[in-house]
Amino acid sequence: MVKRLLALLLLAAIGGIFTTLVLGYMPDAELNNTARYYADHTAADIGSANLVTAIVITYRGLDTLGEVTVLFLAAAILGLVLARGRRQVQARRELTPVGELLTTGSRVLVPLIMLLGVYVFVNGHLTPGGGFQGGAVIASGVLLLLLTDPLRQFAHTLIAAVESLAGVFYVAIGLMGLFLAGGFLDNRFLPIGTLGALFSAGAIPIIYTLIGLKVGAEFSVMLSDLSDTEAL
Amino acid sequence: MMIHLAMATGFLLILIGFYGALSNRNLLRMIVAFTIADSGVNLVIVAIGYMPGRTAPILDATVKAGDAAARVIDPVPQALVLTAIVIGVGVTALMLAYAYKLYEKKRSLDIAKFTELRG
Amino acid sequence: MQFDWMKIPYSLLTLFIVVNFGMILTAFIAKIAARVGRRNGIRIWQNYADLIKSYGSRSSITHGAMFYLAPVFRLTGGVGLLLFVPTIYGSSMFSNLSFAGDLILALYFVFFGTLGMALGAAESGHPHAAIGVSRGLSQVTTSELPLALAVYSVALQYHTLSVTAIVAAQQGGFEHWTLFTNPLAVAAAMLAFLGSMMRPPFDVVLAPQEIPIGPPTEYHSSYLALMQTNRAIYPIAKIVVYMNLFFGGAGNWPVFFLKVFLIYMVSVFVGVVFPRFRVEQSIRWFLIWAVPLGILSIMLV
Amino acid sequence: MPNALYLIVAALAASFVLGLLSPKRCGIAYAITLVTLAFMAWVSAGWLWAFVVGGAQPVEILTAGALPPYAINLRMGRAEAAMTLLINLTGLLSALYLKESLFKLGHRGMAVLLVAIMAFCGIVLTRDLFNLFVFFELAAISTAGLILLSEDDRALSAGFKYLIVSQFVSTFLLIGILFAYHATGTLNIDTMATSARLLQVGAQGFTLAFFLMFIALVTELKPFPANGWALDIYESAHPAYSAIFSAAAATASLYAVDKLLLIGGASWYPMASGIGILTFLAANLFALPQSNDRRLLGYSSVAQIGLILVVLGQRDLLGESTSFIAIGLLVSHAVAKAGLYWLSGLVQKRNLIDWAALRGHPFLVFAFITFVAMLTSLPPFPGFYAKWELVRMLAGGGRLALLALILVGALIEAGYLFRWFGYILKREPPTEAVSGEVHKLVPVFVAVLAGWALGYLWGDLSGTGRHNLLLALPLVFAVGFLLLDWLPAWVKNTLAITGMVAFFFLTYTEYDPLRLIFALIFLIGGAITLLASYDAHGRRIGFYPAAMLMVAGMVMLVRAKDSFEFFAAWELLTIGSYFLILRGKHSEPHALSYLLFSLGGAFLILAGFAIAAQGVAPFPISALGQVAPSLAPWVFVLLATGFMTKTAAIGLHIWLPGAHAEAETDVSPMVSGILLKAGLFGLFVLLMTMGKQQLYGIELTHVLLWIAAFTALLGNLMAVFQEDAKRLLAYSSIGQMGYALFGLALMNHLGWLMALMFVINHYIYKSMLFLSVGGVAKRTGTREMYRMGGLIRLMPLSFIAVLIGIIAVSGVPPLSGFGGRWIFYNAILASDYRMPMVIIFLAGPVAFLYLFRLIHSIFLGQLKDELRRVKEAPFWIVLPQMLYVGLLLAFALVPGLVLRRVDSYLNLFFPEGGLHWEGFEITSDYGYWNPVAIMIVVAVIFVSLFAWLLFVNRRAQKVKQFNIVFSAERPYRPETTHFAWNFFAPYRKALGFLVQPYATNFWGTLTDILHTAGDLARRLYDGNGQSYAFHFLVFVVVVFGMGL
Repeated sequence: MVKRLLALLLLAAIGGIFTTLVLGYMPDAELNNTARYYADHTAADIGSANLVTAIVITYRGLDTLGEVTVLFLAAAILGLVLARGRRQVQARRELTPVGELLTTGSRVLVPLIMLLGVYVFVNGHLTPGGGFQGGAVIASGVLLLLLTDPLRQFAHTLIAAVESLAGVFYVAIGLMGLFLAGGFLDNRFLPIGTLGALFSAGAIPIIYTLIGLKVGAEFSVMLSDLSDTEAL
Repeated sequence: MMIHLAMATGFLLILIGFYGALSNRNLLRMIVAFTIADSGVNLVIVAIGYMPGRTAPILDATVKAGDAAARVIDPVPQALVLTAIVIGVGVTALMLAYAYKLYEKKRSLDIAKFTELRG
Repeated sequence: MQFDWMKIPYSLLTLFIVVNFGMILTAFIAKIAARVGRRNGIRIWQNYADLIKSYGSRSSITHGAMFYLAPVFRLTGGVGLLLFVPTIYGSSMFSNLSFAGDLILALYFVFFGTLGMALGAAESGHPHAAIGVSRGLSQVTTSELPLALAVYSVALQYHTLSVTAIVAAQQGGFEHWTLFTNPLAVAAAMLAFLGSMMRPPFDVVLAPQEIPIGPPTEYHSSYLALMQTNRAIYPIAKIVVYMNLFFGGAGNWPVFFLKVFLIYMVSVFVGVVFPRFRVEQSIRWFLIWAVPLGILSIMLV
Repeated sequence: MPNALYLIVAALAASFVLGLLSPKRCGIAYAITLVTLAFMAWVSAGWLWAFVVGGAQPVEILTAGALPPYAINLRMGRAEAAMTLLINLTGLLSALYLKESLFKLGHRGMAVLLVAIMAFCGIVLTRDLFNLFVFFELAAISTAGLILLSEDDRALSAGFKYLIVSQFVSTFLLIGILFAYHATGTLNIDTMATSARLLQVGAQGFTLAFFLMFIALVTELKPFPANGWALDIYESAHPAYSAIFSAAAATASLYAVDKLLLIGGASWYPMASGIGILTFLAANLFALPQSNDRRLLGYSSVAQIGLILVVLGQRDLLGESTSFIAIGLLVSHAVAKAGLYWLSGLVQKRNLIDWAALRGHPFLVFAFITFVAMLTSLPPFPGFYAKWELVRMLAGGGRLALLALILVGALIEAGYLFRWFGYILKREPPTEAVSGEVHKLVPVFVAVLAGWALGYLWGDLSGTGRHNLLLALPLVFAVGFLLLDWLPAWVKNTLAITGMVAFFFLTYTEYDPLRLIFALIFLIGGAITLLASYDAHGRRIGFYPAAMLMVAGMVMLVRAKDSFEFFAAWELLTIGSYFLILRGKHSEPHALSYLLFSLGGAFLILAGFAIAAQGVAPFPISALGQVAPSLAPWVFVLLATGFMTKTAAIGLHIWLPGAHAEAETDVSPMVSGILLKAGLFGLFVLLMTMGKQQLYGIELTHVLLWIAAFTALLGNLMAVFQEDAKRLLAYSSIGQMGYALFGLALMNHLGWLMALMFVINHYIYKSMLFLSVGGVAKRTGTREMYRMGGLIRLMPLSFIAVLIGIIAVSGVPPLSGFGGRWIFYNAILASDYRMPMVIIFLAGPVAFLYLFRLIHSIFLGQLKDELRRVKEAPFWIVLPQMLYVGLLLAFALVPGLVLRRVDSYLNLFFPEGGLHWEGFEITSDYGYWNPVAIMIVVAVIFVSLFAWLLFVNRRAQKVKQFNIVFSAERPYRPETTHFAWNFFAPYRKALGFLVQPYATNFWGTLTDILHTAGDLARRLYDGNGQSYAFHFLVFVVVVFGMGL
C-alpha cells in the first residue's frame, strides 16, 4: 500500500514535469531548419518520394543500421537466453489441433501476406511503409504459421543465412556509398532515376529490401524461439 | 488543441505504464506495462512532429517537390518513431525471454523473489 | 684549550674535605634521628668503622659485569656531581672542574650514578632490587619535576645557566638570595629535595623492612664500601647545588658546612614527622603540592 | 588513416558474418571476433598516434553524403581516439579472456560482444543526439545479453533488473531528445549547443527536455541512489564482462554526458558535480563493509565514475585541463578496474579473503598493487597527476568544500582497497589455487604494462609545474629492482647500498647544510641500516623495490624544489614504507592504519599546497613564505597537521606502535630511525618558509608547542607500560619526535638546532636499539620482555648496544643525548613561552622508566631455562649496531663536526642566539658545555675508581644464577624470580589515567561509524528490481527538485 502510494506520489511529480512539457508545447507554424532542408532537397538529392524513407535510409542511415542491429541483437540474445541451461526436451507435449479454419485459412493467407510484405518494402521509397513494416508483415505470416502448428520447425539455418547475408550486404552497400559516393550509406552510387519510379532513389530500394528480409528473418527467429517455450 | 490532447494522452499512457510497472510484482504484467508506456512515448513523438493543416511527407501528384516545404509536416519525428518502435520491440522480446528463463528457474514470476543479489 | 693541571690536586682536596664532612654529618644526623626516637644511636665515627669493615670483608662474589661496575658508576656519579659544581664561591681553588659544563651538566649527571646502580642491582637478579628500582624511578619522575621547574625559574631569573654566575648574582646580603627573591621556586625545589633524599616519607624505594634496602640489597664488601663512600659524598654534592642556586652559595668552608648542615636538616625534620608514602601517593603528593609551586614560580619570575 | 567509420562497419560486418557460420565452427568465429577487435584497436591506435605524435587535427566523418546537421556525422579527435582505443583494447583483451565462455555461447555470443564494443565506440564518436540514443540502446541490449556469459544463475535476474531500469531511462531520453529537437530544430549536438545558447530565456520546454536527457544519460553513469542494478551486474556478470562494463561502458557514458553538457552549458555543471560527489562518497561508503570482491569493485567503479563526473562538472573552473584530469582519472580507473576484474576471474572464491590465493604468485600480487595504486591515484600513475591538477585548480578556485569531500571519499576508497591488499599478503590462502591459463594472464599482463606506460605518458603530457616522475633517477632506480627481483638478496643488497652511497657522493654538493644532514641520514644512514639486511637469505621478493621506493621518496623529498615534487616524493615514500611495514608477520592491521593515516596526512599536505599556490604552477617551496596573509594560517594548519601525522604527534599517533613493532628486524630501524625524519623535514621546511602564523589571534607555533609537549609526555608514558620490547621502542619514538617538534616549535635558533640534534641522535640510537632488540627477538622467538631476562652473558654485544643506546636516549652525560638536553635548556630560556615546558619537564624523567625496563627485563635479572642456549645475534645484525656505537661516541665528542655548519646556516633564519664554537667548548648566551672535557673527566674518575675496585676486590668470585638471598631461601624458578611483568604497576596506579587509549578509541569509533553507516545504508539496495525503479524515479524527482 505504501509502495503504491509512493509510486503515485512519484508519478505525480513526473506527471508534473510532463504537464509542463505539454503546456509549454507550441506546434511549429513553419518547418524548422532541418525539416525544411529535407523537404527542399530530398527530391533532388536523394530521389525518394517518401521523405521519411529518405531520412530513415540515407540522412539518418546510421540510425537505421543501428536499428537493424538492435533487432539482430535481440534475436541473438533471445536465442542465447532460451538456450541457456536448456534441457534436451525430447518428449514434446501433444497439443490439441488448432482447427480446420485456421489451417486452411493460413494456407490461403500466408502467401498473400508474404507478397504484401514484399510489396511494402520494395515500395518503401514511394509510399508509406518500408523495410521494417514489410519485414513485420512477413513475420506476421510466420506467426500465422506458428499459430497453426506451434511445434512447427523452421529451417533455422536458412533464416539465419538470410538474416546474416542481408546484414552483410547492407553494410557492404553502405561502404559502397563511402567509396563511390559522398559517404557511408550514401544511396547515390546508383542512379537516382525519376522521382516516383520504382527503380529510383539510388540504392534505397535495395537497402529497404535487405532490411525487409533481415527484419522479417529476425522477427521470425524470435517468434519461433519464443514459441519453443511452449514446450515447457 | 487536438495535438495537445494527443500528446497528453501519450504522456498519460506513459504514466499508466510506469504505474503498472511499479505496482505489479508479476514480471509479465510489468512487461505489458512497459509496452503501454512505449506506446505512449511513440504517441508523444508523433504528436511532436504534427503540424496542423499539413499533409504527410510524401511527394506525389498533390505535393510537388517545389512547395513541399510549405505543405508537409515535419518528417523527422516520423523517422525517429520508427526506430523507437523497433527498439521497443527488441527490448520487449528480450524481457519476455528473461522472464521466461526466470520463471523456469524459480517457478515464479514475482519480482520480489529474485533478490539474491543485494546490498 | 689551556688546562690548569693544578685543578686536579685542588679537586682532590675538595673531595677529601667533603668525604670526611659527609661521613661525620650523616652519622651525626643518624644520631639525632635516633635521639628523637629515644634510642641511643650510633657513634659519630661509626661510618669510618663500617667502611673499614666492608673493605675487610673476606667473602666477595660477583653476579656479572654490570653488577661489578655498578658501585663504580655510583661513586663516579657522586664524585662527578661534586666536581662539576664549584664548591666555594670566589675561590678558584675550589671551583673544581666546573669548566666542563654548567648547571645542566650537574642536573643530568645526577642520573649517571643512579642509572649505573640500577643496572648493577638488576643484574644481581634479586627481585627486591628490581622492585626498588621500579619504585625509585617512578617516584623520581614527579619528585624531580619541581626542581626542574625551580631551576628553570632561577635560570630565567638570572639569565644564565652558569652556577658561578648564579651565585654571583646572590651576593651582597641574604636578601639577595634566591630564597628571598624567588621564594616560590625555592619552596618547590625544597619539596623536590625531600623527595630525592631517600628519607621518610619518600623512602619507599629503600624500604628497609620490606625489600631490604631495595636496589643495593645484594651489595657487600668492597662494593658496599664504595657505595658507602658515595653515601657520604652524594647528598652533600646535591646540597651544594641547592645551596648555590637558592641560598647564596658559600664564600668559605665554615659557611659551607653550616649551610649544608641546615639544608640537610630540613629533610631530617620532615622525615621524623611523617610516615612513609606509597609510590602512587608520593607521586600525587608532588603533583598536587610541589608542582603548582614550581609553575607559579616560572609564571611569576 | 583508416576511416573511423570502420570501427563501426567492421564490427557490424563481422557480427553479421558470424551469423552465417554454423554453430559448430566456433574456432573460426572466435578467430573472426579477435581479428575484428584487433583491427578496431589498431584503427583507434592509428588515430591516437596521428593526433599525439603527428599533430593531426580532429576529423569530421560525414555519412550519407550530406553535411551535418542534416545527416549524422561522427567525430574523431584526440579524446575520441584515446577512448575508443581504451574501449577496443578492453574488448579485445576481454574477448581473449572469455575464450571458454564465448565458445560455450557460440557465434551469437561473439556477435553480441562485437556489437557491444561497436556500440560503445559509437557513443563516443557520434555527434548526433538520436544516434547517441540508438547506440545507447544497442549498448544496453548487448549488456543484457553479455550478462549471460556468466556461469552465475543470478545474472539472469540482474539482467532483468537492468532492463527494467533501462526502460525508464530510454523513455525519458527519447522524450527529452524529441522535445529538444522541437525546441532547437536540430538533432546535431554541436548545432543544438549553438541554438540552445540563443534560446536560453523563457525556453521552459527546452530546459525540461534537456533535464530529461541529462537525467537519463547520467543514470547510465550509475549515480547514487539509482545504481542498484549496476552493482548486481558487477557482482554476477562474468568478470571479463564486468571489466568491459566498468572500463568501456563507463568511458562511453562519461563521454556522452560530456557531450550533453556541451549543450546544457555551464548552468548544469553544479548539478553534475553534485550528483558526482554524492555518488563518489556514497559508493565508497557502501564499499567499506563489502566482502564480495566483485561487488566491492562495482562500488569502487561507481565511485570513480562519480568522481570523473565531478571533474566534468567543474569544467567552468578547470577549463583546458578538464580533459587532462578527466581522462587521467578515467584511464587509471579503466585499466585498473579491468585488470582487477580479470584478476578476479583467476581467483576461485568470492570472498575478499580468498584472494590470498594470489600470494604465491609475485607477478599477480604486483599486478594487484599496480591496479590499486592506480585507483588510489598514487604516483607515478596518471591518476596522480590528475589528482594533483584537480586539487590545485579546485583550491585555486576556492571550491574547498568539494575538495574536502573528494579527499574524504578518496581516503575511504584507499581504506578498503589497501585492506584488501593486506588480506592478500597476510591471510591464510584458500585451498583452491589460482587458475593460470595463459589467455587469462595475458590481459592482466597487458593491463599492468599499460598502467606503467600510461604513468609515463601522463608524466610526459604534464605541462608546467609537473614533472615526469618516471624520469626521476631515484624512482627509476627503485623501479629497476622490480626487474631484478629474481636475484639473490645479497646481490640486491649490495646493489642497493652501492646505489645509495654513490648517489649521495654524486649529489652531496647540491644540498644546503640542513638538507645535507637529512640526505646523509636518508642515504648513508639507510645504507648502514641495510647492512643488517645481509642477514636475510633467499630472494626476499618484494623487499628491495619497496625499500628503494621509500629511499627514493625520501631523496626526492630532500631534493624537491617545488610543491609538486615535494608531494610526489611524499607519496612515494609513504607507499614504499607501507610495503615494507606490511612485510611483518602480523603487521596487516598496523600497516593499513599506517597507510591510512599517512594518506590522510598526505591529503592535508596536498590541500595545503594547493591552497597556498592559488592555482600558480609550478609553486616553489620557498614561495610558501609569500602566501597571502588571509590564507597563510590555514595553509600552515593543513601542512603542519599533515607532517605531524608522519611524526606521530599525539592523537595522530596510533598507527606508529604497531607499524614499527610488527615490522621485520631490519625494517623497524628504517621506518623508525630514518622514515620519521621525513616528517620532521617537512616541518622544518614549513617553519623555515612560513614562520609564525596566527589564526584568530592564536599563535600556531604555540599550539604546536603544546602538542609537542603532550606528545613527548604521553609517548614516553605509554612506552613505560609496554611489555613488548619493540612496541616500547616505538612509543619511545613518539616521545622523541615530540621533543624534536618541540624544538622546532620554539621558533628560535637553538630550538631548531636541538631538533636537528634529535634528528641525528634519534636516527642513531633508535636504529641501534631496534636492531639489538630485533636481534634478541630473533634469537629468543619472542618480543615480550618478561619472557626474557639475563641475556647479558649470552648476547654481550647486543647488551652493549642497548646500554649505550639508553644512556644516549636518556640524555645522561657524557653521551650525545646530553648535548640535545643542553641545547634544549638553552633554547627554552630564549623562548617566549613557559607553560608547555612544565609538561616537557615531566616527560624527561619518564624516559628513564622505560629505558631501564628495556635493559633490565631483557638483559639483566634471571635467565630463563628455555633461553640458556641462545646465541649472540647474527653478525650482520650486530655489525651495524657496533657502527652506531662508534657513531654515537663520535657525535658525543665532537658534535661540532656536524652541527657547526648548520648552526651558521640557521643564522639566516634566526641571526640571534646561535652558539659559539671554540675548540671543544660550546658556548651559548646562557651557559657553556665542553663535551670532550666531560668525557675525559668522567672517564678518569670512572677508570680510577674501577681500578681501585679491581684492586680491593680482586678475589671476587663469579656465582651462579640463584645465589641470592631471597626471603631466607634460594629461589630456583627464574619465572617467579625475574621481576619484569607489569614492572611499573604502581606508576600505572598513579598516572595510568593519562594513557587511557582515548585516541585509539576515537579513531576506532570513527571507523566503526563509517562501517555501520555503510552497512545500514546499503540495505537500500534490497535486490528487488522494482525498488531499483523506485530509486531511479526518486533520483529523477529529487534532482528535478534541486534543479528548480
